[in-house]
Amino acid sequence: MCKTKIEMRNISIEFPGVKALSDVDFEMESGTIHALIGANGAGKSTLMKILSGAYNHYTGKILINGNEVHIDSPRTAKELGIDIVYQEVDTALIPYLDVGENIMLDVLATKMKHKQFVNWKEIYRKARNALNLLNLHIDVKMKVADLDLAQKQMVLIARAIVEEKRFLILDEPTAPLSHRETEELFRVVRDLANNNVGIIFISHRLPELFEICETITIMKDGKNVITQPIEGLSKRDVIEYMLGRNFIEQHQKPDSKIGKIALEVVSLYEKGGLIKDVSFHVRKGEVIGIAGLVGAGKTELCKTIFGALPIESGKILIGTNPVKIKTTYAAVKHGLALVPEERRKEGVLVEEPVYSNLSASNLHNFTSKLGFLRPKAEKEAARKMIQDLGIKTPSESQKVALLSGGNQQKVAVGKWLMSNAEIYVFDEPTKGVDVGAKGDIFDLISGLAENGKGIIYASSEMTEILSITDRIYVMYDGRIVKELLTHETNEQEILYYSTGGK
Amino acid sequence: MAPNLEIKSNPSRGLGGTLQFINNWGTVIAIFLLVIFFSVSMPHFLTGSNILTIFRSIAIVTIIAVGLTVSLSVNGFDLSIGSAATMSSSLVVAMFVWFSMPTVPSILIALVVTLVVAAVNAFLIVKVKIPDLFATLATMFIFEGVAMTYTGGGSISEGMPRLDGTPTNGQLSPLFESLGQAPAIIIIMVVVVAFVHIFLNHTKHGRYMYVVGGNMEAARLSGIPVNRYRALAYFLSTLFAALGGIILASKIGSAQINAGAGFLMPAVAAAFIGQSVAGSGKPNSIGTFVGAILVGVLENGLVMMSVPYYSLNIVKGAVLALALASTYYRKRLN
Amino acid sequence: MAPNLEIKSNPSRGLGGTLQFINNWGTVIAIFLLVIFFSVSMPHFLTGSNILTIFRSIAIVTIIAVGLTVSLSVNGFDLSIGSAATMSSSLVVAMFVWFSMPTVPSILIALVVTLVVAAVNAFLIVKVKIPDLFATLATMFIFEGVAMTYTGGGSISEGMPRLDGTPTNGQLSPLFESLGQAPAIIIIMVVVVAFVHIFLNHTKHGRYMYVVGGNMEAARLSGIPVNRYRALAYFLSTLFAALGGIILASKIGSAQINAGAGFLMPAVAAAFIGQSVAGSGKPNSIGTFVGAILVGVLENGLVMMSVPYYSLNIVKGAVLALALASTYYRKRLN
Amino acid sequence: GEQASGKKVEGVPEGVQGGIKIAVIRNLPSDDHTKQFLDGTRSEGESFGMKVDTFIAENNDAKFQELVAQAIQKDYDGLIISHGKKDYSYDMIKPAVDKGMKVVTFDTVIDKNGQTLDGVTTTFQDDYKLAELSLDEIAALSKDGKPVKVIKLWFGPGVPPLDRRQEIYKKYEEDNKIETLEVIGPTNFQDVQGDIAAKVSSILAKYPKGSVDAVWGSWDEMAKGAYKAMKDSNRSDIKLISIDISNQDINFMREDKSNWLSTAAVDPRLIGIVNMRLLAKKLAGEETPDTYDLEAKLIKQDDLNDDTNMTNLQNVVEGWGKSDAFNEEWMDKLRENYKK
Ligand SMILES: Nc1ncnc2c1ncn2[C@@H]1O[C@H](COP(=O)(O)OP(=O)(O)OP(=O)(O)O)[C@@H](O)[C@H]1O
Ligand SMILES: Nc1ncnc2c1ncn2[C@@H]1O[C@H](COP(=O)(O)OP(=O)(O)OP(=O)(O)O)[C@@H](O)[C@H]1O
Ligand SMILES: [Mg+2]
Ligand SMILES: [Mg+2]
Repeated sequence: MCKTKIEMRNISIEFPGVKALSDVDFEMESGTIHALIGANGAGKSTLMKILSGAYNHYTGKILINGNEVHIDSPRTAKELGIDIVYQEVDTALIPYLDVGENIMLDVLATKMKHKQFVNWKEIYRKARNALNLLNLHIDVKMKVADLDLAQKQMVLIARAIVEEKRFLILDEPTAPLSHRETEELFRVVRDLANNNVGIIFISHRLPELFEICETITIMKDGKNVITQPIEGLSKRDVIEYMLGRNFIEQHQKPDSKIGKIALEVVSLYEKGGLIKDVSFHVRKGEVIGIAGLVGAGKTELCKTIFGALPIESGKILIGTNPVKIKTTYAAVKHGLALVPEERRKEGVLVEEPVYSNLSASNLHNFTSKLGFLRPKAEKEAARKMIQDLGIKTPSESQKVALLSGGNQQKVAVGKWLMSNAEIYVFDEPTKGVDVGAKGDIFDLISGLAENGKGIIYASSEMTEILSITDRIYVMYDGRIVKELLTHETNEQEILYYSTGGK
Repeated sequence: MAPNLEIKSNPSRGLGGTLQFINNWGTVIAIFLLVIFFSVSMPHFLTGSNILTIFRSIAIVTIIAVGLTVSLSVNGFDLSIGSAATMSSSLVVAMFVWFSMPTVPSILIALVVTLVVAAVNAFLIVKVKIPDLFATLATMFIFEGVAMTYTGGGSISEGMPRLDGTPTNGQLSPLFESLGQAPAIIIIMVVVVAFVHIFLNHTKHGRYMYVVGGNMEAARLSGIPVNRYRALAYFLSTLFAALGGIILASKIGSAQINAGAGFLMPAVAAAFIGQSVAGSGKPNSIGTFVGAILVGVLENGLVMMSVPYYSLNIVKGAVLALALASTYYRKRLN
Repeated sequence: MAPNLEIKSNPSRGLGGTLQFINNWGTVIAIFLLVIFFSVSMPHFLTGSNILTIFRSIAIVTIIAVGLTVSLSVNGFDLSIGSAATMSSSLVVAMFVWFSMPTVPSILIALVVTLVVAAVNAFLIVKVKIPDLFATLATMFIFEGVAMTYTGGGSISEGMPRLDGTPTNGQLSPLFESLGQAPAIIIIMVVVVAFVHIFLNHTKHGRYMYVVGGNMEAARLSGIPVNRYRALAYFLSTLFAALGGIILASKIGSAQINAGAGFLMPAVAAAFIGQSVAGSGKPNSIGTFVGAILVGVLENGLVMMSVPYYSLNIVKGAVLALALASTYYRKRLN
Repeated sequence: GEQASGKKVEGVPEGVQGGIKIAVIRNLPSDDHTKQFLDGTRSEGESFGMKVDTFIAENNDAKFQELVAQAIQKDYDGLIISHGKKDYSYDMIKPAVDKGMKVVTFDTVIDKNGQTLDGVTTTFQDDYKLAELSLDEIAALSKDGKPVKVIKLWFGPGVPPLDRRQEIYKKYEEDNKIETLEVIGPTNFQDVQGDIAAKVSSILAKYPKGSVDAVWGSWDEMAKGAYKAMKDSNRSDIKLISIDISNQDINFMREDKSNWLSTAAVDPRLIGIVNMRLLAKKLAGEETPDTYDLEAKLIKQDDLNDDTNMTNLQNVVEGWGKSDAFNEEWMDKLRENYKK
């Protein structure tokens, strides 16, 4: 098999107020799996968007096997055999079309040649094939709008493996996936690499990089810090290169005083049957974890107690008072806060500036008695939160749409950290957030606990759950199947229960 | 095995199933109920000639609404269809009456010249990047004015002297006049509906339009020439509006001032109702046709029941609301 | 819809800076250029009384358009404003003429009863979940019919007998008639514009509306009572439409058949142009006012220049297109 | 205009010489009647060497008021106002009179609590006569003295000309000359023809042959729609009789086996011409009446030749399109002088 080499030389690109990349070099060969890592806003996605033709106002050269190529549109990139799975899934999917058509979109768009009519049978057959390769069982006739985030991500991955190609860029594909889907993905990725496809793999989960990547490029502030084989580097080295400082990844939850019950849920059923007979409680100053695989019902549980999904039966008590939470508004009135899972769809207002995103759920703090806004106070608070979470943005007035993925996530989290709720529900809050910022978020969450708030933390990442919580509830198929004490358990045990073990 | 990504299929049975069925077929059910109600109350309703009347009366609206549907498919909105219809109807009659041209050239000239509207729309939207609705609002005014200026602010009919006073003796050809009559007008409507249905659903171009309409950025990143398809959508919507205008001219045997403007709202209604038909949620040609039939049946039946003309719209609006409600109402499941 | 991949360029200095400036202020610049052009060509244009005429002539459109702006702010679209205006104008005149009521109760009754439109809209949109545009299309028909039926398909004016033939001797009060006259009508317009500006930009409710308009799902999950704010938006849009209708009635001293319908399109034009003013990109009250002024100045000037009525719209559309083009055109930097 | 500013014409009153400017403002949409009316005023005014600007307000009373206000501000010498409503016309026109402008109105009632404006001539087409002429034709269709069964095309109240026609219609109903089966009016004012055609088609299905005698079109725009509907459904058993006329009406009446028997009308162009003459007389400082009614004519199918159109209708209808009303010698002189 003859190897293809791709080189990017002196790549620079600028956006209003932001020099996103300056003189970045990047190179790799087909048949290898190449890790790309860097803090949020380091420029990873931007670099890869350039390679895949999404931007054409960059400077610098791109060479394939030493020959310069001009990638100025997604189409030319595709013709050169370069394909990408974008970080923000919603930007690449057509919600009102079905799964099959979405998977086959690139084929429809570029491989039809002179054919005028669509052969639907063939389209669905190929789409099913791609899903089978990933060991997925999604109905190809289902509308994409009805999928959840993990499924959407897998549809995009399926799209990327339908056609043969030379290079495949995966921009944080595993962020919404749990262990099982990630394993399926890795299996396919390894297969592709064996078939001489070059894979560029972006992730903030370091263990994953060490698991499948051969070489690594680390970026910092729009520059390439280092490119070298991953062997011989330790996690600590990588973090030091990307953050430019020493950093202990392992977060230690400080012991906070655990008080009275803040929230209690008794035998809760959701109307659509997504949550069944769930009972749990969280105390003031306590962080509880909701663990489970993708599809276990963690998101549904969070949304149900927040009034975003209808309750069939069961009780919710705040302290000892039973409360009716039929709307999200009622939930907020009762002192709840929810950081939702799908940031672009549910978490942020992409067209609005950062400051009005951050104040959206606690605007009353910045309102005078007569109901008038106090813009100065609002912006001041926004600047503080930008500081605390290290949100990389030219100013608090930047549109959220223009932030990097991880920074958008920080805005979604920051919005609720600014509110003065009593019970915080976090649904995968660190998705796409770099290790440094993850530490900041953990610190803030611990701070909330220390101030006597009750925290519910849902995540499919065992390590996170283990490092931040006091107690863990494991979910399987819409039910809580096990309660564990964090300091008495380990990953294996959680995994055992979350895969249906009894 | 662990819970995987498998989809729990929607409960397609029992109460949920019925609701789902009503959601998908509300508009069609509404038509059936109306037809039953009208035929029971009035023996004349379900006669062949009255059915013909209904189809004849919705033909022009349907053709124009199908054009609008194409512009909706790229998530656009062509407000200028009314002006385009006016323009082509003025042009085609002028060709006959002022210039004594034969049928085919008259029609072709009217169609082709009206496509200037489409070109201007496409230019403003694609090149100047004015949002669709705003751009077509501007062209709506412009071409309304152009058509009026061309006819000197009046109508054109056989025997009417030209603007400068020259007498005319051009006549509408019998062939042309037959276009607005019963079999032809209905055949044209059905062909237009079928053509656009096949185009949107079974050709790659149609699919590209839906992709562009669903997520323009995703379409661009997939390598679809987005602008070309947006321009094409506006060409098609203008084309069908122009065709509607020509048939209007044939039907009323003259060009009336700003006659096309009256078709905008009915076309919008038909296309909107159409989106809800069969649970597609997408603008689609068959749905638009069904929407036009709903309104047509309703208006015909109500007039026949001697509902005073000024109260017609109450019932029309109410049935529209009910049909839409049946489609969109969901028990609070999510 | 996925702006994070969008190609943006606006270096805010040099040529780019100028372009940026034009982008933001295109509409305002257009107004200035028009005013200069018209005053140079016609000495009468820049007289106090003509400026008064311009403001008087845009007042009703502006008030209705500001209402529309509120519905646009929650990413809605209220097509029923024309019908609401018709309805309130019929009602208020009926109160005076048919029932000989005093001024304040007449106006209040007209306003309050018309808010039924808003309630129906809110119900259809919020509870039945029909998309805004479709729901208000249905209510547009319904309330047009209701208003027409109420007046028996005709108009109401002083001295006209009631539907059942009873003679009437109610009169419009002088106070009421003054509402449609020069200082009052302009003051009301300015107050409405200012009120909505403050409401949308400086109160938390207004901010919530924009948040709902920006991303309804995110707003909901932020704990904002989304449905309440959407309902409020439709209440406000109907309220201002009703106010516009009342002032219309005062201005023409009677209630005319479907008089409000003619205000829908001009209001849409004003609100659309308004979105582009000052680079806000959002529906906003001041922008809408500027949009109405642009159209008002243009129409006044063109009439004064004796442009024939049938060509007016060409110029109007073209200037609109230019103003929008100046706002949306961006140098293709990529 | 430049031609007007030329040298004075002998024997012509001072007041109509030297760059006279007239505004004609009409509160109706641009339809056939409007166009002919405006053409009449323009051609007559231009033949006197005046500059004539025409405006329409599309049935939008508020816009109409502003247009008139704007014209009053400008330096026009005279105004012709068409279709102002009673409720505001007095207040709307008064500033013009106060400013010394000459005003002639058509189909506009100037009456505020019994007050009128001095010096303004109000002209009307004789709607009562129009209705009588057309309804007499309908009554004549009666067989064995039974009332004639009529589908009535009408809308209102509140449209002054239609209201006046309605008064006569009521009389015929009360006299048992006619019997109304249905009333049909437009709901889509931008496509009155098509709208009425669809509605009449729907109604016809309900009435078998022989059960309707006639359709009365109180306005020809509606009559055209009805004609099309009846033609499409082959219902020549029903006769169509209407009010108002346009070129297309003539075409339809002339068609083979047309059931459009007759229409009563005043020449809209002539209305414009007479209005302009009255205005010229006012400018000349001559006496003018306070009101003037234009004469209605009946145009029958049998009158029409193969080549009849609006311009040569006077050849076949006695007294059509020609009127010497208010024509003065000095007007002929002006015409002679400004002949192109
Ligand atoms: N279209 C744009 N306009 C303005 N700034 C942009 C744009 N796209 C990216 N940026 C900025 O460029 C920088 C790099 O962004 P990029 O998305 O490449 O980061 P990333 O490394 O992928 O981060 P993450 O890990 O959060 O995904 C960020 O500061 C971002 O705000
Ligand atoms: N809109 C929907 N319609 C039908 N089924 C759905 C929908 N959304 C989610 N589901 C199903 O509900 C179940 C729970 O899914 P969900 O993604 O909430 O789980 P989770 O534990 O939060 O997983 P994740 O790790 O993705 O957050 C899954 O079986 C999923 O397929
Ligand atoms: Mg990124
Ligand atoms: Mg989840």
